[in-house]
This record gives sequence, C-alpha cells and structure tokens, in this order.
Amino acid sequence: MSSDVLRPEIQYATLAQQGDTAQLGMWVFLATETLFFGALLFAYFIYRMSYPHEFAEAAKDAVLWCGSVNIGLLITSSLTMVLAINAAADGRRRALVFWLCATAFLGICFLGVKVWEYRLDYVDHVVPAVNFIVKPGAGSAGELFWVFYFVATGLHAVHLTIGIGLVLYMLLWRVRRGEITPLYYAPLEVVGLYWSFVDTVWLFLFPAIYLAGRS
Amino acid sequence: MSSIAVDPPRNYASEENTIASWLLTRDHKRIALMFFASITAFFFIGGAAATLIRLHLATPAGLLQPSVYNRVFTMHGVVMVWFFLIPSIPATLGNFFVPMMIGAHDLAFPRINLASWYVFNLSGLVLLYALVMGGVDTGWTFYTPLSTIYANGYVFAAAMAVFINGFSTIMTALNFVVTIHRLRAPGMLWTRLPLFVWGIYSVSVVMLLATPVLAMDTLLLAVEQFLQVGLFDPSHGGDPLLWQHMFWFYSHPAVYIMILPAMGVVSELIACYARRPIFGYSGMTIAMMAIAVISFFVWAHHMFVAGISIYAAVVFSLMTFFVAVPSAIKVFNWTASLHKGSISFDAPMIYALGFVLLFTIGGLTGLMLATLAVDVDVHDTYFVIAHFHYIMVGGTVSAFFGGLHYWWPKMTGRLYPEMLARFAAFLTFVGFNLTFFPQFILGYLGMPRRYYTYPPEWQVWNVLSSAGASILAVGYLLPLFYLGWSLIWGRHASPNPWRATGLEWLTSSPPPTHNFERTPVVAIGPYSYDPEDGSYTTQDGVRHV
Amino acid sequence: MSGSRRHDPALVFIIGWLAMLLLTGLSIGSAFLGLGLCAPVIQFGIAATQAAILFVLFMRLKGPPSLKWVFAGSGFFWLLFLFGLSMTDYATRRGWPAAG
Amino acid sequence: MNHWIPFWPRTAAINGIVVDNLYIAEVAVCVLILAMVFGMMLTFGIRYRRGSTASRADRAKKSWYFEIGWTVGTLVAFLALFVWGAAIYVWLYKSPAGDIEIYAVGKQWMWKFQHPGGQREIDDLHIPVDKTIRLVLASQDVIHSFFVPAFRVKHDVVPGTYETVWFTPNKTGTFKIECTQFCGLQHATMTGDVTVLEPAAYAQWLTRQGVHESLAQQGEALFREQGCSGCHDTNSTVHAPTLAGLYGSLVHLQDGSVRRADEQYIRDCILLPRTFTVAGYPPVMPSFAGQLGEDDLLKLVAYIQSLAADKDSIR
Repeated sequence: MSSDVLRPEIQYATLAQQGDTAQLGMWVFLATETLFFGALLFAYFIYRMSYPHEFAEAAKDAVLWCGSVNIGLLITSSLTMVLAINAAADGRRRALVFWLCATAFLGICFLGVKVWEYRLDYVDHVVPAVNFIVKPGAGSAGELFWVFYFVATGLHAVHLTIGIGLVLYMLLWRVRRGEITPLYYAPLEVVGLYWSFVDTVWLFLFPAIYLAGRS
Repeated sequence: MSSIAVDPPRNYASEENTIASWLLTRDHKRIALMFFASITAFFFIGGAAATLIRLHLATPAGLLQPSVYNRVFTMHGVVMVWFFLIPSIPATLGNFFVPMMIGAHDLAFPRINLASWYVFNLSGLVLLYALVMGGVDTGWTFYTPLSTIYANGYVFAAAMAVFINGFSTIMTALNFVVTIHRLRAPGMLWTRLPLFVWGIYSVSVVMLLATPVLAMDTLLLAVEQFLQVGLFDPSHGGDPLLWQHMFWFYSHPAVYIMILPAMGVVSELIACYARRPIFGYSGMTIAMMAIAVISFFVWAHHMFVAGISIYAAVVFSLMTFFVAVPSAIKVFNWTASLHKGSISFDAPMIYALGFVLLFTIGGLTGLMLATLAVDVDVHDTYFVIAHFHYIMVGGTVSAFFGGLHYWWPKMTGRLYPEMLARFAAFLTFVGFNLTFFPQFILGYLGMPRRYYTYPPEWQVWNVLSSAGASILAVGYLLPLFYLGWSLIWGRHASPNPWRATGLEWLTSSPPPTHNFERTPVVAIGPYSYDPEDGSYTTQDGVRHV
Repeated sequence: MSGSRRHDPALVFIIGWLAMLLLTGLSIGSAFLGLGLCAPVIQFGIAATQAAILFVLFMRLKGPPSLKWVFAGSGFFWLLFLFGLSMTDYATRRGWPAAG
Repeated sequence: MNHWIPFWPRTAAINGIVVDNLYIAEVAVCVLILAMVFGMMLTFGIRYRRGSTASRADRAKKSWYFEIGWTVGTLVAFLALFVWGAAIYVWLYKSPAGDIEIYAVGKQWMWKFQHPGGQREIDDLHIPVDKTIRLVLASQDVIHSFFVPAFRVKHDVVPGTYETVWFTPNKTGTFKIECTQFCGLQHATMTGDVTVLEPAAYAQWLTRQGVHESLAQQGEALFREQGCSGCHDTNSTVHAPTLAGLYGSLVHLQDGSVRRADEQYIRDCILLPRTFTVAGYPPVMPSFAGQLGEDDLLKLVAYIQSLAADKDSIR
C-alpha cells in the first residue's frame, strides 16, 4: 500500500534521491534515443543532399494535412501531459486523471490520423516493395525517400504506442492505487519526459517528410 | 570492519536459495552470476566455432564445405563480439563489483538490470535460431548488399538478434552511469574511484552513445533484407558505404567497449600484486576518458580501401594516431607501476602482465594499420585478424580471466588452486602467441581473411596457428574445471585474501545480500599499498600491517 | 523533482504551447515561399527551437540537478560527430552520388 | 623466392617497393617500443620481485614530467609515421593517367578484364612490364576487393561506382590476384593471375587473341544499337549535348553544380540522366538503368572516352 511505496528502495537514502535518479535514468535513455533517431535522420540527410530533385519530387506525395494535424495533436498532448504533472504535484487528483486521459486520447487520435495517412499512401502507390510505382522522370532514388518515410513514421508510431501504454499504466495502476502523491510523483515525471521526447522526434520528422517537396 | 564474523555464513547466494528467488532476483550479484552463466555458454559456442575454423585451416583442402565454413566464421564473429566480449567484463565483474566498490547497496535500477539479462538471453535465442535453422554467411560485419539483396532470410534473424542485444547493452550501461553518478558512498569522490570503476564508467558512456546508431543500422538492414529494397540498395542510388559508416560508428567504439573495462581490471591487479600505488592515477583516468571520446572520431579507418574519399581517409588516419597516444600513456604507466614494487607472480598478475604485453603488440600493429599506405596492403588480410585478436583475446579475455581469478574468492568464498591457475595463465599466453603471431606473417604474405582455402606454401604458418589454438583451448578449459572444482573443494576464503584496498574487500566472502551492513565512509583514494613494509590501507582509512 | 519543489504555473506552459503552434505555422508557411535551399535550414531551425522549448520548459531541463543538461545534450552533441565527420567523406567523395 | 617457409611476399611493382620501405620502418619502430616495454617489465619484475632486497624507498611521486614526456614523444613519432603513410596513400589512390587503361568487372566469383584493344580475359590479366597500368574497377553485384599482394595494391569495388587503381610492374612473372572483401560462397576462389610480360611478348599476346574490334569500337556499335546516336550524333535534330571532347572536361549542370566528366560521371549520366541534366538542355533522356550490364557500360564509357581524343583531330 501507499505507506509501503513511500519508503525508498534499499539502495537509496531518501525518496528524493530515488526520484532524482529515476529522472536522470530517463534522461540517459533519451540521449540514446536521440542518437537512434538521429542516425535515421543522418541517413535521410545524406540522401537528400545527394538527390535533392528526386527527394523533392517524391516528397510531393506526402500528405501534408495529416502531418500538420498530427504535429498539432502532439504539441497539445505535451501540454496536457505537463498539466497532469502539475496536478499531481498539487495533489489535484481529478485534474490529474482528466489531463492524463486527454493525453492518451490525443495520442490515440495521432495514431488514427496516421493509419488514415497510410491508407492514402497505399492508394497513391508509394509503398516500397508493396505497390511502389516510379513516376516517369522521378528517378529511382525517390523510393529511398519512401523507405525512410515508412521506417521513420513506423518507429515513431511504435514509440508513441509505448507512450500511450505508459500513460494508461499510470492512470489505471499507479494513480488508481494512490501511488502518485505530491510527495512522490517521479514515475509520472519520467513518463512525461518520455512523452515529450516522442513529440520532439515528430518535430524533426515533420519538416523532413512533409515540407521537403513543397515550393 | 575486517573482523566481521562469518558465522553463520549467510550470504547473497545462500539466502533463500530457490529457483524463483534467482530468476526474479534484484540483487546485482546474482544477476552478475546469471550473466556469467550466459556468456560462458556463448563463449563455448564461439570457441567451438573458432576450433572448427582452425581445424579447417590446418590444411589447404580443409575439413568443412565452403558454405559451412562461411557460416562458422560468421557465427564465431557474431557470438564472440556481441554475446561474449561486449558483455563479458561489464555485465559480470562490473555488475558484481561496481556497486561494492563505490559502497552502494545495489545498482540504481535493479529491475532494469534483471531485464537486461532476460533481453540478453532473448537475443541469444534469436541468434541460435538463425544458427540452427540455416546460418548466416555474410561475416559478422554484414556488409550490404551481400547481406541483404544476396543473402538468405536468416540474416534478418541475426540482425534482429544484434538489435535486441543492443537493448541489453544499453540497459546495463545506463544503470552503471546513473549508479556511479548518484550512489557513491560518502567520501567516494571521483578522484577516489578505483580505476576499474572508471573503466566501467567510460565504457558505459561509449555503449550508450554508440549502440543506438548500430541499432538503427541493423534495423535498416533488416528492413532491406525483408523488403529487398532499402536505404543501402545501390540499384536505387543507395550507398553501401553508408551501412559501413554507421556500422563502424558503433563497431569501432565497440573495440574500446571491449578493452576499456579490461584496462580497469588490469590496473586493479597490477596495483595489488605489485603492492604499490598505480603510477599516474589521474593520467590513467584522463587517458580512459580520452580513449572513450576519441574512439568516436576514428571509425572510417576500417574503410580506407572501401572507396571513401582520400581526404576523409587522411583525416581519420590522423585521428587514429591520436587515439593511440592515451593507449601508450596507459602502457607506460602500467610498466612504471612495477618500478620499486614488491611483485608477486600470482595467477591474476600473470594474466595482467600478459595483457600488457599482448595489448602493446596489438596496439602497435594497430598503428601500422592506421598508417594509410600500409593499411592498403594489409587491409582484410590475416594481419588484421591477428591485430584485433591481440587486442580482444590477448587483451580483453586475458583481463577477464585475470579479474575472474582475482575476485573469485569474493564471489564464491572459495580460493582457486594457485599453481594450476598459474599454469593455465602461462599456457594461455604461450598458446595465444603461437596461434596469432603467425597470422601477422600470413597477412603480410597476402592471405585474405575469410578464405576457406589457401595456396599450399602458406600451410606451415597455418599449421603453427592451429597447433597454438589447441594449446589455447586447453588454457581456457582448465579454469572451467578447477574453478568448478574449487566451488566445492576449494579452501574457504577470508574476507580479504589478497590484502587489497577496495571497498569490496570489506565485506565477508561471499558478501551479504545488500553488500554492507552500514554504508561505508570513504577516507582515501584507492591503491594505498606500501611495498616497503607490506602494509596497506583500505579505502575506509584503516591501515593494515 | 518530487517533494516540495514548486512547479511553473499552467500559464507558462500555455504560452509555450501557443509559441510552438505559431512556429509550426511559420514552418509550413516557409515551405511555400520558394526559398530554395534556405527553406530546409529555416524549417529545421524552427524544429530545433520548438525542441528547445519542449526540453527546457516542458521537460523541466532548467533547475537542479544540472547533470540533466549534460545527459540531454550528449545525445545531440554526439550526433554532431556522426554528421560532421561523415561529411569529410560525403562532401569530397569522387563519384558520389552514384547511379544505381 | 620460393622458400619452403615464406616470410616475405614477392615485390613486383614500384608501388610495392615504396610500401615495403614504410612497412619495414614501422616494424622497426614497433620492435623498438616493444623491446623497451618488455625490457622494463622484465627488469622490474626481476629486480622488484617479492622478497628481493632491492630498495623500494624514494619511489617516483610526481608523475606529470614522465607522462607529458612520453605523451609528446609518442605523439611526435606517430605524426611522422602518419605523414609518411598519408603521402604514399595519396600517391597510390590519386590515379594518374596510365599508359594502358584496362577495365575490370568483378562479379560472384570472377574477375573479367577488358583491354583497350578489345581483348577479354577472365581471372587472368596480361600486362607489359615497366608500363603504368590504370585499372577501372566495377562490380556487377556485391562489394569485391581487388588485391595483388605482389604490387601492394588493393581497392574495394562497390556496386554503383567506379574505382581506379594503378600499378607499374617492374618484374616479369605471374602473380596472384585476390578478392579480399567477403563476397559470398566462393569468395576464396575469386582469385586469378596477373602475368607481367616483356613488351615483345605482350605485343605477341595481344595479337594472338584474334580480336579485330577495339573496346571503343565495340562501344560505338552499342552506341548505335541502343539508339544513343539518335540524339547525341552531331547531325541529330534533337537538342542533346555533343559528346566529342566531353571526357575530362568540366560540365555545368542544371542545378548549378559542376562535375568533371570522368568515367563515373559518364556512367551516372547513362543511368540517372535526370539527376545530371546538363545546363541549357531539356531533361528528355531516358534512363538506361537495368538495360545495360557493367561490361556494356564500360564499352560505352570507352567509346565516349575515345571521342575526347578525336576532338583534337576534328578541330
């Protein structure tokens, strides 16, 4: 029960130290995630630099409105997440539950738009290895763009799904059992860090995918 | 503290000794032992492959079918690199002793530590699946497009195994970094950390910053293999060298992932058995961190003949010479640490001195490979094979065995048979040199790596190498037997049989579940040995005569 | 951090949120202005600014322990090595880009 | 040099002599350093073994003098080796115009060579002694690596790009060609022989092949077959860049960049015409990706290359 939870684990002197350390651990993990997605953007960068025309041509088929709606959803979800943490710090339980629900909902909306976008891509014949058709004059390097697109958005969706899972775990387990208190809400802060990072990834994918082929 | 009563002998291993208590444990010491079991299994799989390779190459005609030979050396590389060498020292000795050496009761995230072991075994199973179902014949470097457009589907499984393995590496490294930052005992300043902890810290930094790039790289490889179109596909304008850039961005630092903890172990051993403070402690720590950082600037020296620009090759060659400087500092400091010591040649010390010599040879030949014009000639020949085995087997494995013997009494509470251990250490050294030195000559003669056959005039050197390998195999099998024997029949160890100074020796042998009854307070830096009167001062400030 | 540390009021975050939405709009707009090579520079610059707002404000990078800065920055810093050192090759390689 | 136990590879090219000198110097430096380390360890190990009576007093405490000393010392020695090695590397990899230009295609698991006179060989290469040979390397499938140990010359062959190596053999005889980049099942058999002949014997060998069409002429035939001439001929009605004098010149592209028209550029233009549209011309050329094998591409390259020489005679 909660009195149990409020005692730090054996290797920590205080709860504060335990919470601090958990956050630092998440920051270290986010550094590895930065390099993970960074490596993918690196590959993208190399090819966009090498095949500017092919990439611009291919990126014209990316569905701009889907990407734009999604970036709005994610930025908003970061706001609701941070408001949930504020609510936890103040001990406002109702607000905490509301903002967490809102966060999960926005995340699910994102995935919904994403699935719809994949459908549009399929209809457009831009799915490599499934139904990709090289448009006359577009050059074969355009397929590289679409490989990048599916790997990047797919991985991002996986991360976001994990994020939604974590938020629901907080909501249905830790909060419901009263384990998130104004005295110790570090687990929620850790999830918040992860959530905002997934948002950050999209901030960089957005111009890379949706804005490359305009103008 | 040294007068802790060892009666009744309740320790981390005997307390609640059920299968479930091991499989669900959060104790870093138990997890270290479980890692030890896993990597030993993989060491023998990789070792069996190595034995097959040397048996095969004893004659030009060979023993195996070419297709089998190609699978065997690929498996040898993949298993030894990712499933033995990289986790070897950090996940076992590091897991066991880093918390004890900094005076902590456990790692920062015990559950993540346990998860790391499960993920490691999962990745091992995926790899074994690829091995049993059909094998992979691309070499452990998985160069595209051979590994994607021109290979069978088990490359996908092997790539996923490496990908999953990366999670285990990251979880372990993350734990170490956070633990060393946050859980040091009072008084354990950064300038008082034992060099082994410094080694583990620097290696964890490298693991965290390099592994994600490999993860992305193998993921893209798996995608390309699965879909038959991908980012490295030259028929779509993709660049096969991009795979190599990202692969070596990880895999060159990975060499230092293997060697940095070994350097830490050897520093402990040399100080303890030479009974004097390590020469140039701060120089050693700076050198380790310098190696960790510069190791990221040198990756393309694996690609000097691969078709990168001449300009890039010159830059990376220069960087490679820079990384040699801190390595040289370390070698000189170890040697100087013997000066005016009181040296005893116990088994761990033989391993440690062997390490210094073999690492020096490996490092110097590394310089030859860094020299652009020489690399053009010997790249992808047996010269390279000999070079990196000198670093990884002569270096890392020697240090691993040295550390294992040194800490064996602490881990198990038993002493190993000293004379037999010295004999094994000596045998390993001789067998190793006989195996790999001829390969330098073969390399300059022009024998390419990964050839299942060769012209008959090169047989002499290959036979020598194979003969050495059989001696080496005995050298590695012996400890398995006598260490196993010592578990039951070995003499009981006192808390500090080597009269060493680290905090880990303040506990009983084997240590209790949470390491320390009370958190120790650190008063001085490590290695306060005095060769003149044989006294030493443990890190809690107590002088022992 | 847990415990008694005060957190920023909701208004600060709402301003940050509005700023990020505004920047997104700018980013999309810049794509249609025909800026040529400048466009991606502006767009990724905006993305970096938005990320900075997220990191510093929403992810509470400001405030103790300062070690967070080191950890958060190391990932980005190391990416510079990957990008920068590879450019020694890609910017000068003979015959690159290659035809398929 | 056929020792029963070989210690040193044969050296049969001026490239090899230069690399050998560096190699010997490096081995000497390494042996010296190793002897120093090993000597110190041995001396200390004996003198300061446990129980020996040697004095342990006055141990060196201040270590920075030593450390800075040997850091600077090793750095200077290393930099000297770096400069030496880099200078040779640039010389080795900046391929000069060869006396003879030969095209090589690597494929699983053989080397195909095409001589300028149209002669073709597989896993065998005949060249004259004392001439600079420039080899243009292409790969049909995976990455291979062309290595002649006796010449100390090696270069990976990456599909999609041309690589060049050169060597000037100074001894006659037969030497091994090896593939050193693992390329699949029969990687170990992707070897061949390079035979260095006296000039007279070489001339004889060339004529014995019974080939009447040079590589460029074969390329010209292909040029017509594939319909390239329809646009690129001087009297064509289509507005296409003329190819006479193209090879070796600087070309201004539509996107503002400038490329040197080398073998790689010509290959790229045939396969990815849209990426390399020449400034002032409409982007109408179709891509020939997938229609031409690596050997055919090399023939076309040889033909277009030969047009460069014609330019002088035309004007």
